[in-house]
Amino acid sequence: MTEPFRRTALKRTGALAAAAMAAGLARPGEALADWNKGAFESKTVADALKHLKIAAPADTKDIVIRAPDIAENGAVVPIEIQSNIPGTKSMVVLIEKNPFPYAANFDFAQGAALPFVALRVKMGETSNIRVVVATVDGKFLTAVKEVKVTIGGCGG
Amino acid sequence: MTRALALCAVAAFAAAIPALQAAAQSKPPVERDATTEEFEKFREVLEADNPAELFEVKGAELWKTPRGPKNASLAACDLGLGPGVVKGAYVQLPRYFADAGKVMDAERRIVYCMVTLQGFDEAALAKAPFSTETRTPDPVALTTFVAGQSRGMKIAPPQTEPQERAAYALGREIFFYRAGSYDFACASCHGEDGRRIRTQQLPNLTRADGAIRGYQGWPGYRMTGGVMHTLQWRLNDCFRQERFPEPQYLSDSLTALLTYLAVNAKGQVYKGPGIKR
Amino acid sequence: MADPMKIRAKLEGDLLDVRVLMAHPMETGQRKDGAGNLVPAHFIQTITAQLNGKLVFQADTSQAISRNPVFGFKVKGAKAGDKLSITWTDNKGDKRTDEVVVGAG
Amino acid sequence: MKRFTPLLLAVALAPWMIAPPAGADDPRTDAVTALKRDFRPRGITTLDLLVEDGVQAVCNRSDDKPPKAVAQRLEQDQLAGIEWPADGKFVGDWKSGERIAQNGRGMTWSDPAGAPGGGSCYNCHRIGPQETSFGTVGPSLFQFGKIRGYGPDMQRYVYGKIYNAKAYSLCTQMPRFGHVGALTEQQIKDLVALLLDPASPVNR
Repeated sequence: MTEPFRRTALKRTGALAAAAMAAGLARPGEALADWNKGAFESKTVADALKHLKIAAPADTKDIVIRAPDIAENGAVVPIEIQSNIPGTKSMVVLIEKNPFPYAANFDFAQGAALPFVALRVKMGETSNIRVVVATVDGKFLTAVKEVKVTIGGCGG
Repeated sequence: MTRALALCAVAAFAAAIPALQAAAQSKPPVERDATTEEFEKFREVLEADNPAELFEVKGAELWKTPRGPKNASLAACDLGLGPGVVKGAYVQLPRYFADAGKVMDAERRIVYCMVTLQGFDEAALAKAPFSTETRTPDPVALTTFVAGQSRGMKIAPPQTEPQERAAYALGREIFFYRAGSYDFACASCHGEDGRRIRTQQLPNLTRADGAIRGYQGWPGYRMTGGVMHTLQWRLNDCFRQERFPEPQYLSDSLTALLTYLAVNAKGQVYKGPGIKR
Repeated sequence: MADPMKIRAKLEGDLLDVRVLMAHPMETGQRKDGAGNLVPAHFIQTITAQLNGKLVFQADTSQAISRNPVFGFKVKGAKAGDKLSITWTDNKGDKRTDEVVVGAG
Repeated sequence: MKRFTPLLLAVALAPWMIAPPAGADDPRTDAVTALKRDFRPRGITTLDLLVEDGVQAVCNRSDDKPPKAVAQRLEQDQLAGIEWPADGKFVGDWKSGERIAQNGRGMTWSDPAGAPGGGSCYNCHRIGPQETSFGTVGPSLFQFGKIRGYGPDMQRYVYGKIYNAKAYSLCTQMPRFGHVGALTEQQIKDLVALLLDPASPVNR
């Protein structure tokens, strides 16, 4: 089975799932998966990846993560991710030192969305931001970017 | 140790002071540091998509909706350019309003309109004037809307009325007035170029290029807490950090300081509601 | 009811650059209020974007997304007059959909 | 109260300025009147804080550049008010000092009464090498002891400077932490250790 983001729950049905299939985000016979509670509640990167059924992603330079070296405020850290990997199907974003590292997953309809996303996250402390890309042919690739979180302002 | 002995010791020690002081007093040179440059790179990203816009939309809605005991909108509110004129009003405040007999900054004038036109109770509005994680007071959203209607315009507060000039003079005096447990004045942090508190750049508010940096970005979406704040809040929290007692919301002293700031920033372009640390 | 989103969709050729601001507290469930009580978790869990009714982008999100979220993504094969609609759903079941018509680039 | 150290202010000021006029034309008088009218006590802050003490008055009236003779006279007065440690020891625990230097709380209306605050040191100074978020309002204190020495005179100077910086430079922007009761004797000793213990990361 090569489908990387097949998830066990099959709750998201109806029009949305039909639209998802039409868009190529999910394949026939496989409803668009539900919000992965197990992965989101994992306290370590390893656990989260296990729940996401991602095994041993290989390092790559083809994922470009643009984020500040030092964040002005850990409450709002702007990140832009661009995948240059052909057949990029989805991106998982993990903030390794957060209490719950798994922050988000993004799915891109093949041919209809570029493998790019901009988002803003909360970071409790200095940490690596890890991105794992899944491709349509079932490969996993990963890259990291460190963001330092410092104290700003008067601290009173 | 008795006081007398202490004094002797002090006298003996005092002779050694100048040398020690010379050793400890060299200030670091003013330079663009890497941290600041990194912040500024991403400031563009943050400013390009600023949640403050959500509050502008909210304020616009509040402005035109009939509300309050008098069930009136703010369409007749005169922000200094005539009833109902919002465009460009924010950058021409604070100014003197004969109807109120006072110099008023934007938020003060908006609240005045809410009270006189809509029948809101000023004391009630002043009770909890600042945003929290769960609540954005109406004057905050309204001020954000009004400020957004001056985006890209030059700061041009009038100094024609004697009251406006008096407000500037009072604001200047308060700005430099050192008091409180830490001997701080506004100028302690904002009277010199190129200094930082922690990683936060301190604009020199006594000069146009610095004053605009203080004026710019307010009303601001504050990343800490994710709330919208106006200059009334900014000054309130400055005085808290200054170890002063608390200034009253919309008081003359605050309008005076805002007049000092706006006049110092005169001629600079206002970019609209901003995003702050 | 949730406040409206602010959607900006800029057309460059057939590429649609989308930016969306959402009004949402994104409570982590770990923050204490002024009285010292834990504020219950309240955050957006899924986001979907459709171009003319066709799903093009979707996200699953956690409480680590900043308060009043901002997202950006890029849609291919768009043209002026297309309808872009975005929907979010949070952990309390609240939902909000907003739509914009793509303007000429 | 400690913060209002009795000063022979009039005497000190006599040679270079006359007492400010009581009339309404004096902008500073207007400012103080406005502040008293517009401010409210909250938490541990009182309206007394709006009234200048002697040092503040001199600095306010001289644009922070008082005549040398006046400055020296008042610095001596401030120095005389320093309460030196009864045990004659100036150096405490640098680890605790680091925490105090990091802590920016204390003396605001949102701080509880009586609770020990921090020194806010990193707000203005570079100190330990591991902390990259530091201010530049004051000079860098990194390698303070290594550069300036660890001797008893230096220990005493650092203690005094933190206790009352105005005793050494009348209109410095640095607060008088001991003088106003913002830091305790032990806290100041711990900060001295942060700068002057050879084992402190500041000097390693």
